Amino acid sequence: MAMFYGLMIFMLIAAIIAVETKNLLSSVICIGAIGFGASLMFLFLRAPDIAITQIVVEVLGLIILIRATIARDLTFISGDREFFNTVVSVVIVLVILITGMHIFEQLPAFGSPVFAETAGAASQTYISQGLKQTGAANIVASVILDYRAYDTLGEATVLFTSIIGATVILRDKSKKLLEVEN
Amino acid sequence: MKGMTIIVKTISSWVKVLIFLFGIYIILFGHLTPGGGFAGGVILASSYVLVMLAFGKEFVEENLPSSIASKLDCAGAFLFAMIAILGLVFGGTFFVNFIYQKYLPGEALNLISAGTIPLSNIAIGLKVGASLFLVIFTLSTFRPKEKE
Amino acid sequence: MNVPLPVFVVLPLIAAFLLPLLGKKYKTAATVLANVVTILLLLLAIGSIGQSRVYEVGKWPIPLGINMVLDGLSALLLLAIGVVSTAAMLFSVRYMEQYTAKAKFLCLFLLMVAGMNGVVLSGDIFNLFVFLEIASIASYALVGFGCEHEELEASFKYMVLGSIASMFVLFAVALVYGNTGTLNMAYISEAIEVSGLNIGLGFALALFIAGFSLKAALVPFHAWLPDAHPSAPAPISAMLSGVLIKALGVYALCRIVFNMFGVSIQLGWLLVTLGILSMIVGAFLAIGQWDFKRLLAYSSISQIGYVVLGIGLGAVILAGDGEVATASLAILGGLFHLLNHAVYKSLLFLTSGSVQMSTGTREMREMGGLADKMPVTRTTCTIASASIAGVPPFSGFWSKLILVIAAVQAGFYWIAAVIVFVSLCTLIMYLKVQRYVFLGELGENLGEVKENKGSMQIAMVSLACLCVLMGLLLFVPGLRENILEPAVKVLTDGLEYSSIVMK
Amino acid sequence: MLYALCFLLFMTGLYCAVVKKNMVKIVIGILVMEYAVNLFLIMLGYRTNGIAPIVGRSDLEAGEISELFISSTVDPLPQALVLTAIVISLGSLALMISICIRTYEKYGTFDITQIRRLKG
Repeated sequence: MAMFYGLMIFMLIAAIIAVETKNLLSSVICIGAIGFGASLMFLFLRAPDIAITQIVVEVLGLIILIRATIARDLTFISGDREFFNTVVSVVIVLVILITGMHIFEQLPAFGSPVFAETAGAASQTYISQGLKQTGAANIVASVILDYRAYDTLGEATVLFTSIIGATVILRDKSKKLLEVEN
Repeated sequence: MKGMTIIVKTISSWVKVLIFLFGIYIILFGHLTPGGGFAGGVILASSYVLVMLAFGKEFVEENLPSSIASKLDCAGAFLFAMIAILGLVFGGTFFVNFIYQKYLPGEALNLISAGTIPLSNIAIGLKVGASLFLVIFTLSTFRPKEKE
Repeated sequence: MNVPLPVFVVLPLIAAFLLPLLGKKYKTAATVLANVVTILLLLLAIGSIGQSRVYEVGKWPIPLGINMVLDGLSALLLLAIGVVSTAAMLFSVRYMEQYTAKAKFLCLFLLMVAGMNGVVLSGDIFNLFVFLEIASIASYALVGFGCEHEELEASFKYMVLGSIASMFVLFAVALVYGNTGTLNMAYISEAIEVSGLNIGLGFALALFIAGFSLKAALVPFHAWLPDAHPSAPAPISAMLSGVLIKALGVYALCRIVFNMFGVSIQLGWLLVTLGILSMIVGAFLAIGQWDFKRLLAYSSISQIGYVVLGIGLGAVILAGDGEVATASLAILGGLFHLLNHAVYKSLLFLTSGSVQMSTGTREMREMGGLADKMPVTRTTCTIASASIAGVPPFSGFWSKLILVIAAVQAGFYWIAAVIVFVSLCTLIMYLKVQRYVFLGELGENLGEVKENKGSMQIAMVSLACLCVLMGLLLFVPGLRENILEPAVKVLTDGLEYSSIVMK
Repeated sequence: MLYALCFLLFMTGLYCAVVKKNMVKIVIGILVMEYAVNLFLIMLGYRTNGIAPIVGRSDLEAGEISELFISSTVDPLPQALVLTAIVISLGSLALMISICIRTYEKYGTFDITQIRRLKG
């Protein structure tokens, strides 16, 4: 348990530094720290698939982010937006935060997942029947590629969409002269 | 950019093969061990990113032009959708795991178990690898035009 | 026609995957393919009217797998998406000639359609989130398609707010899963009925409402819309205003509130408040605009307010043990207005695109006197304006009338007054459009202006015909019973949704 | 308490996204929100002394899955959801950064208070 708290607090501190630091590059590096912390956390939470994916995605994500920050004249844009907007936003965030602190009381305690207590939950079947029904020993693989394969199609499409979108946004010329007909 | 020093180039030409093989392993054994198409695909992409960093963009552009990467991207996505449609054709429903349910019941813990799951992993690995390579390539070759 | 439901999603997806492969060489083939797909989808949507089916993807019984649900409400939205996307696609055949990378445009367009169809048909809450992301990400990229200053700024703003909305929705999905242990909407609604609304679920509901209101651009959350919709290319503006905010915002909101959590009086009043705020603020801001498309965008906020008002009014009456008939009438008004707005707002955006393409500007003060130069655009724009402003024989009048009658029947006279008042504001703003764009003296530098021909004309004229005929939907008996009333019934049935889905 | 810390992380991201005026900072805020939701989902499925949801040969007893495995595996469903969510966040990150870079090229700054052409 202490390990979880330690990691969680480490990530929170990294997040606060990432938010508040003036240097964009250190901010990006802090994001990397959160990502690797999250990856470790996933590993300790017995989710090796997620840990692997998180760590490789983190590496590529950092490359993408650093691409945006280096080779720019980093005129340190610090500080916040207009005073009034900032105050309103901070108040809203605080209100959500304070109301939100109680929402976890009704959840099952950490360490006893909800599916174990719900009769007929899908996860029970995945665990007990997954190997027999799909033939995959990795139950997460059987969920994402068989039981919920339709989600995965959507997910692959999201990636496809954003890649097409990125190439569209970064294309050289966007408009051409329309040849006049008739 | 002509790439980095000879030491980096030599080492990365070896390491890239290892990374690539590791990516393929992760993809193929995705239904048995942790990993799968997404993680493997990202690893495949990162092996090319390594090459790009070490050897420069021109080298990569010669070996894997972005037009081909784009086609691979589409092909991967298309293959995955085809697996869904084959499920409709052979199993009567979209995404039914027709291979496992019809032809290979009971096989477990083998490389060719689990019917369409490894096939889907391969399709996704191809798609993810190609598309992530493509996006990093596009981002790094984008050069802002000179200010007018 | 009993096609399997995933066809609605997989067909545009496969076409989108193939389009970049066709590339530059086969541009005509790509255009034809995209148009064929949208027309096919429209036909399939017409064929699915009046049906009610559940499809279990991958043959896994729920809750193991994901199910797709086609009921009256989904069929209504599918129809709207089909109509608007067909017209916008046809319009873009010629309009998009002024941009590069047309194949990618068509690809993103089809992905957006696939995402919306997926949202509308999904019976699984996480699946709904995934398809919401597809449609949203495609729309972020399409808003920035022009890659000019304004487009990029609008796209960034839209993307930030849209991503925050998506994160809200995802967090709410996580909370719902943590509380109920399932992701299927029917099972969730059953579990909530048993356990009651505890604080975690209440917070999840609040997050859902905030997230979907952001997507629907209801008033406190509307900041992105007046930038994003005008900046997009005209066919995309038509899609965004016509169906995207409805499929991702209003539809999802209805589904969550009515069928998953169940209505309550407070929730109903919340929706009514959001609706009235959107109506008034949107209308006031729209009147002051001089940018043609920006005016239309603000008017969209105002009109989406009508839809939410109707639905919220229905919720208030339903939860307050009022008469179901009155509640049905209010919801009918809202949903009919949704369909109407999809048709005439997309038509208005298409005409604005036509004007912009010919004159090269969106500034209304620089226009004027285009009535003789562009007769088709002018006529279609007048029809749509009359319809949106609620001039009697057109459909917009009937939907507003229904809303007024429902409000009066339920005893909320002030709501009826607000509806009439905003309707007058709408009339003023569209008189302004007519006056400054089409009537008056010919603006400077506009001597060479020509009418746009070909596919753009066909799209505008067919939508205008539809606009005129929409009123029939209410009065021809077979149509109303098959299109509108099943949709209303889905909402008034409320939590019975779960038993219908589970059989 | 762990859940609450997660929520605090989420709100830190939200604060960053709504208050900061550097475009990259806003993107970073959204990323932090994504991490928080992913962590929250995985935490929901955790079991004390649980094991990963992967069947090994030692978990089989005469072809059947052992009771021990069934009673101590963590929830596989949130893991599947998070896998999807991670990839979605990577995709939207790529698109957001593309828009940022292109905007930087046009305006020469990341400061959104200076990127103000749209009004009204």
